[in-house]
Amino acid sequence: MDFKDSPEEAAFRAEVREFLKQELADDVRQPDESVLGVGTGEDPKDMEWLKKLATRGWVAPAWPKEYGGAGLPVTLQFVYNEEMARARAPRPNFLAIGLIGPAIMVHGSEEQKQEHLSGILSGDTYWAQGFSEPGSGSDLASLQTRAVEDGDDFVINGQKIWTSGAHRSDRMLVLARTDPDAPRHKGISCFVLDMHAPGVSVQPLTNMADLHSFNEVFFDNVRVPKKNLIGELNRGWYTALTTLAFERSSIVNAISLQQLLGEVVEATRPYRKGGASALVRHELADRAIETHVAVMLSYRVASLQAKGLIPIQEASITKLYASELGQRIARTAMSLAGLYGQLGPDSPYAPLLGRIERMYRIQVGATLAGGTSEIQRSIIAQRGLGLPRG
Amino acid sequence: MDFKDSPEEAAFRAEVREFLKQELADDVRQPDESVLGVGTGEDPKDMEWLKKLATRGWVAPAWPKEYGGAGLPVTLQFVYNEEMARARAPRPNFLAIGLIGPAIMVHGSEEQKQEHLSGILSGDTYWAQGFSEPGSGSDLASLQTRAVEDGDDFVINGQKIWTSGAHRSDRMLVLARTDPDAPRHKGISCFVLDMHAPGVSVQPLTNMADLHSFNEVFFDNVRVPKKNLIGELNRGWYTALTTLAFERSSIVNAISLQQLLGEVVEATRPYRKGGASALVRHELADRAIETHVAVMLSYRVASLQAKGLIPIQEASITKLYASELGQRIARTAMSLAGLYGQLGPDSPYAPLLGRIERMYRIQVGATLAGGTSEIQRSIIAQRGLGLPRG
Amino acid sequence: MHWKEAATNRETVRNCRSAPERSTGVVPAAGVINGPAKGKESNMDLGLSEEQELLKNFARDFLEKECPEQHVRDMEEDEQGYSQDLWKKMAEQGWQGLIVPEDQGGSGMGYIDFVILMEEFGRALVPGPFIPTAVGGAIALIEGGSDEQKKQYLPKIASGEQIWTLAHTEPSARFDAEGIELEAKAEGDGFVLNGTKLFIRDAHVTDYMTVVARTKKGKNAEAGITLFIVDSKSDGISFTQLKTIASDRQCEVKFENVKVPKANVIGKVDKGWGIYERIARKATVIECAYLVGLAQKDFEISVQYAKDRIQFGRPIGSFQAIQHKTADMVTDVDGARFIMYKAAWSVAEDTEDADMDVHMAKAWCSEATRRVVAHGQQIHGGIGFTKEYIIQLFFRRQKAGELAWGDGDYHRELVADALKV
Amino acid sequence: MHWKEAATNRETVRNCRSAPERSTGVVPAAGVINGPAKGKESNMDLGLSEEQELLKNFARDFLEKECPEQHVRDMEEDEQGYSQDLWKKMAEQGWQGLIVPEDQGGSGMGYIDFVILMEEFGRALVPGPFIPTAVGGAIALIEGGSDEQKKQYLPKIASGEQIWTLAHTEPSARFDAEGIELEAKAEGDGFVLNGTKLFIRDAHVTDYMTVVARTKKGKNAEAGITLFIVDSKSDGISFTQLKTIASDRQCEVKFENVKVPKANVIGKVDKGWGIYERIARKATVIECAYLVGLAQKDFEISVQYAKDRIQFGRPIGSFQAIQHKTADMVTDVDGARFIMYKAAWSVAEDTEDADMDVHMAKAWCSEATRRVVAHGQQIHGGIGFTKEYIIQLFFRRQKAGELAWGDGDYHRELVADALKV
Repeated sequence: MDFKDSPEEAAFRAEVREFLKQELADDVRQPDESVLGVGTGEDPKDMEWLKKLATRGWVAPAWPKEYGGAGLPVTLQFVYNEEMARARAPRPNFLAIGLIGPAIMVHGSEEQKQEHLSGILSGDTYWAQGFSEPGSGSDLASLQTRAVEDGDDFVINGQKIWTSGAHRSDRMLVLARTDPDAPRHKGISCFVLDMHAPGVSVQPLTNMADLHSFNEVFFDNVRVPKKNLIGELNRGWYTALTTLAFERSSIVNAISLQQLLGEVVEATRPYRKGGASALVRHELADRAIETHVAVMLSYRVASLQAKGLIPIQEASITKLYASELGQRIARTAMSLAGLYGQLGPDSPYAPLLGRIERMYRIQVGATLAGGTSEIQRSIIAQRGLGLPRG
Repeated sequence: MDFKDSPEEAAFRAEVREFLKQELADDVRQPDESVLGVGTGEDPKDMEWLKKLATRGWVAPAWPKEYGGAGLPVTLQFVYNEEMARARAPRPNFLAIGLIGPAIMVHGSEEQKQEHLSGILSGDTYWAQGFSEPGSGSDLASLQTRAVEDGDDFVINGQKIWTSGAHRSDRMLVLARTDPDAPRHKGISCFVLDMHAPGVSVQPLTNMADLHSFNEVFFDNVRVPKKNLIGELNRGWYTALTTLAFERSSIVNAISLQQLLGEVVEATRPYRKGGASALVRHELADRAIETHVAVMLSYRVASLQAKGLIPIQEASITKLYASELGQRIARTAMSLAGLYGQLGPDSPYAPLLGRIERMYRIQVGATLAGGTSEIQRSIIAQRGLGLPRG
Repeated sequence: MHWKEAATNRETVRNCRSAPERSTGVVPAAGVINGPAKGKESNMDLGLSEEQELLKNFARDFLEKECPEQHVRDMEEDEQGYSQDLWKKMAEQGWQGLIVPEDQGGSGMGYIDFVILMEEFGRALVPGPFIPTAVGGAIALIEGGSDEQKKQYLPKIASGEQIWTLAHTEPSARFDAEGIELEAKAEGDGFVLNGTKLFIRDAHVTDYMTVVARTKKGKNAEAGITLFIVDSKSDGISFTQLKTIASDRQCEVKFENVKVPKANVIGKVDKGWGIYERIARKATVIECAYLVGLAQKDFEISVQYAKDRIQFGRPIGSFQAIQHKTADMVTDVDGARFIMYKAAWSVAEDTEDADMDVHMAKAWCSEATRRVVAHGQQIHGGIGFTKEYIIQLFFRRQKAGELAWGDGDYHRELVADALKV
Repeated sequence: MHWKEAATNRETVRNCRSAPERSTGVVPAAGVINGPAKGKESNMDLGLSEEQELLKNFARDFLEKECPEQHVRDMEEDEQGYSQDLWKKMAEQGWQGLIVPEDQGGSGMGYIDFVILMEEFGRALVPGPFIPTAVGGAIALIEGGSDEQKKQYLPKIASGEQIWTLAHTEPSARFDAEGIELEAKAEGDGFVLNGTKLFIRDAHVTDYMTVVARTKKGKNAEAGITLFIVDSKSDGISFTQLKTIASDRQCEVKFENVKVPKANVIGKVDKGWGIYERIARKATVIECAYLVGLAQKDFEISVQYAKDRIQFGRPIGSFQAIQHKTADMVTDVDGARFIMYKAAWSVAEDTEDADMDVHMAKAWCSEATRRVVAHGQQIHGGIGFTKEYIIQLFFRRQKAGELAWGDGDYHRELVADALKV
């Protein structure tokens, strides 16, 4: 048991910090009220930032060097992620770097790796992930989008939803049903789809925080060359599992929460109600303690990974805890701000210029995205604790 | 909408109060830390109290006059229950008066009514309810106790558990399976069983608050005459439902909670931590508000009953809410008493002479007895809101 | 057609059952154990009278037609934040004058009746200055206005000609007397007002405001408060709309040397706080009622969604996790309704418990309804997180209601005071 | 057989997985994305060392055998509250001397090792004066004792010859310096003690007590506290056992003109508070560890019961309501374990954050473990409510641990202080 950096980790941490201090301009930093927040990639500043990271080989710190990554061991990745989160550095093309690229490395052919990975590293190709459908949310395996063989291609028809960043993506990792007669998990395949291909249309969705972060994507006879099949035919469900597992393990959430709470403590100072000081003190103390727990749970995930173990229920626990904590922090912030809490972005009277109000809305999504809290609890109970399915 | 007594109700309330003031000695009052608490009937004082109630015809205020009850309309029953609870008057033979007697009135023959009801009113026969079994708790319909026809009798074999007061009962309303081949709800019958009959043995169970309130009851070839079958053969499940419905609708709980909270507020005054006054104030205020809600939910049940409606989900809501609130009150009391909270009954240092500690243990049972909170929530969702069974 | 004449096509259910759709059938009495008191209505009655049921059902039908989701959305974008058309239709029903005495042009109905109507307003998320007009206009004048003032203003409020609001809170965001700093200085035949009011609902569309101002400073903050009827078009008044989570219309209202004639004082100079408190407690219960209606509808939509949405080959409402959430929702909604009813009744009857009941009701409704809308979002999953779907409208408005007239912490503190803990 | 020589038959799992039975198999690394740092152990490590795993596994096996449920129940009824036989067997393992330096007859292991052992004690609900002896004896002397005192007492503590406790709390039930009122007056060659200590664990069976007393009154409560080694058999000392929810042995200890020689002062006169604080923070984390072990076992029993208990034709653990409770339980247990580990580490390393980490750990463990045991009871239903069944032993003892060394509110207040909110 050890909670301090090794000399190597400390040196690397100092290096990352120095780099961030030198290179990360204040106007590039991300707002932190959203723990859903990943860089949008639309902002040219985000692109410049990607180039800066590239100079150090830090676009994809987790990737092996042979694929152009930094080849960092898990512990240094953790340090990197922690420092990036602390500095609120944007993480553009996060899906491609964190989830899709690794899935291609695990399941893709040599040609596919050659074709797709370098574009991710350079920032030339932006990616979306086409998994969920209107009828297939928690129950992803019920997806209905069809891919039918036709000569050298598959022809894809159907609809995806909740696809973050689809409106600006060049490629999508898409799940489609290739054998409708097989058991539900065994007739799904995974493809790389060109978002500029004929038949692809993207419909923006505005979320309840007035942000456009999701889209609906429609496929009308979209042709995907067979070489774009990732992994084996009808085994796409297992490819998808690889990327989903990544979604639930991150220190970034915990650090964001820590930072957010720090800001809330400061920004709401003027709005605290004098008469209820012990209440406010204890409510903030509770959030601080819970944030500390969230950090510890993230450390645990990293600690397992560093031992070469794959956290499953542990990642679910961490995600579940952090997402529900995010909502509690938002509620606390709202409560401390009193009537001012309800004021929206850019209102001159609003604390944190409306970020509390925005956060309060955005956090609604935290317990839904990447698997609802209900799904997480069931994963923990069934996969982690071995309780039987209902 | 009206929350005040009608002149008739006010007059009756005054009458009950005056009676209680005159007749209820302090040493007969029940401790109120237990909302599970019903009179034990073992205490000779409880028996004397029953006789006193009998002088006014108030042993069974809800029963029709033809059966020896007071024939009170629902609204006056409510007033009666409210005042009895406020005075912490014991309710000996509560199961017989509140649940079993009414079930016999609804489902029993004229002879059965003649035979059984008067003994309840006079206090000569004490009753237990033999429903739950070791393997059949929440899933009552899976019960395994068998009753087999043999000449003029049924012969009963099996085991019951959680039978309150079985050790001092003369009779038991017992559920037993009479047709093992029928669907589970349709092969159960309901009998009156003589607890003094050969083959009945009672094993006391001590609960985690060190009280003997439950028993295990074993039946070894116990003969029950056929005339003791209540209702139709194999329709006993529906007889049972009648009595279960009664269990969930009571103002008594809410009033007990109100009283208990009042005592907690007073008794913990010396133990309150000076530094956290706003916390303590708000915690007590919360419990007071919640208790007020519990009272309102009970009023609602009474209000429906007064209109001739049967509360089902409304009774479950009331039971669920009051039982979970009881646990919160116990926790609050514990929290206010600090280190002193852990001291058990009769310790000279203990607040309320250990009743806080006792209450903290007893309240564990509140969300289990009479249907667990999980069962209540499922009843509310399925029977009340029409959600489909899982 | 006026609601009193309306033959509603809804089944009249004079009860207080707990259900997602309240017009479900009546369960017959068992009949053996004593049923309802024969021939008499008990006073322990949490249900509505026939007339109240009629009002409620008519209002529900009316608002479903006149204030559908699209109207609520349109008003979010509308500069005024309300529709004059709907305003007039409500006036035709006599709603603006519901609690105005008949001799002042109103219907002369009771406060409880109004609260029942407000529950339906919450259900339909009715936007606009209806409640501000009732609180800052009708209730303020009924509680404290002179006969002259009543005669002058109430008929025009009842007819829908005038829009009012109550201008009470300031940048201090407090609800107690110490929060009132806007200065009213006696000068000549009247007063001159200087200061800022903040979070004032719909002030920008009002004809008049009831302004809570300070006419005297001193140790006792309650002494020295005066209520003024202020013409919203007076020189020196400026309005700035705030952007809020509920997309309602709350304003900053600045007063710079605003002249108000002496005749416009409600009650007596320096003695306004008592009147304000009576207005505030009525307004607080109205806010609770709006929250109850809002939460009830959020709950109903969520239960329906749980029945309709299929995942893993079955309605999600068949999963225990969802079922138990809905059970908690109905418990919260029912609890909120009855604690609110009790407060409304106590205020209407002016009982000893009235203040306590109001504080308990607002503390509880503020938080119970927040739990309800949070569950509503979670049950809906992704679809509920979209702007396009209806449920988020309830989530956002709940917060405004939670904060208005003091949140849970504020009222809990007052409950603790009353408990003398 | 000493634990260091024991070849445990448990698979050694050097990780920190979350599972009801922690010796489940190891999942192999994916291998493509960079796995563990080759050849080096990272310092970001929440797992145990090999030696710690050995200690933990041995302790588990030992306590399952030597301190089974029946032993715990027997000690509830036992006048002394502990078994001399078990005490001796633990001494043979060197546990009383685990943190005593080797030159004083101990094993010279670290504080973290001791905390890991305490987690196992919690799991087995070990009753008796082991922890009081460690806190009031070994830790007190290591933190503040003179070389003389260490030489005199530590070897006998390590060997199991002496039983100690810390006598700190009084009828004021406070954990701060203001709570210390027991008077120690200088007189001749020593001090005379008068006053009452309350909630003192196992005092009735001790040989010595470390008594926290007041030698000087003044504005600054912390100045004027002195720690004394007091022979429990001294004239003027009387013990009364209290009846507690945990059925542990807490005592009232009365001091009437008890004479203590000057040589028995730990540290310096009037300067004892700093030493006390260092003892207290170690004791607090030990209490957390006990709670973590207790909650882990409660959780494991409950999960097993959920798998075994059949209702409605299926294990109750297949119902979502039960599944989700177990998910919340493991989250709470894991959170408690790691926040406790962090505090233990910070105390062992004496980092800047140590006090804060301890307050956070105790605030959280106090309440998280309470949630766990409450869920444990609810999962068990009626059977869990009986005295005969094991689970209630955990429920009752959790409360003692929650209260000891300050409950959630107490430590949260200190966290708030440190946050400067």
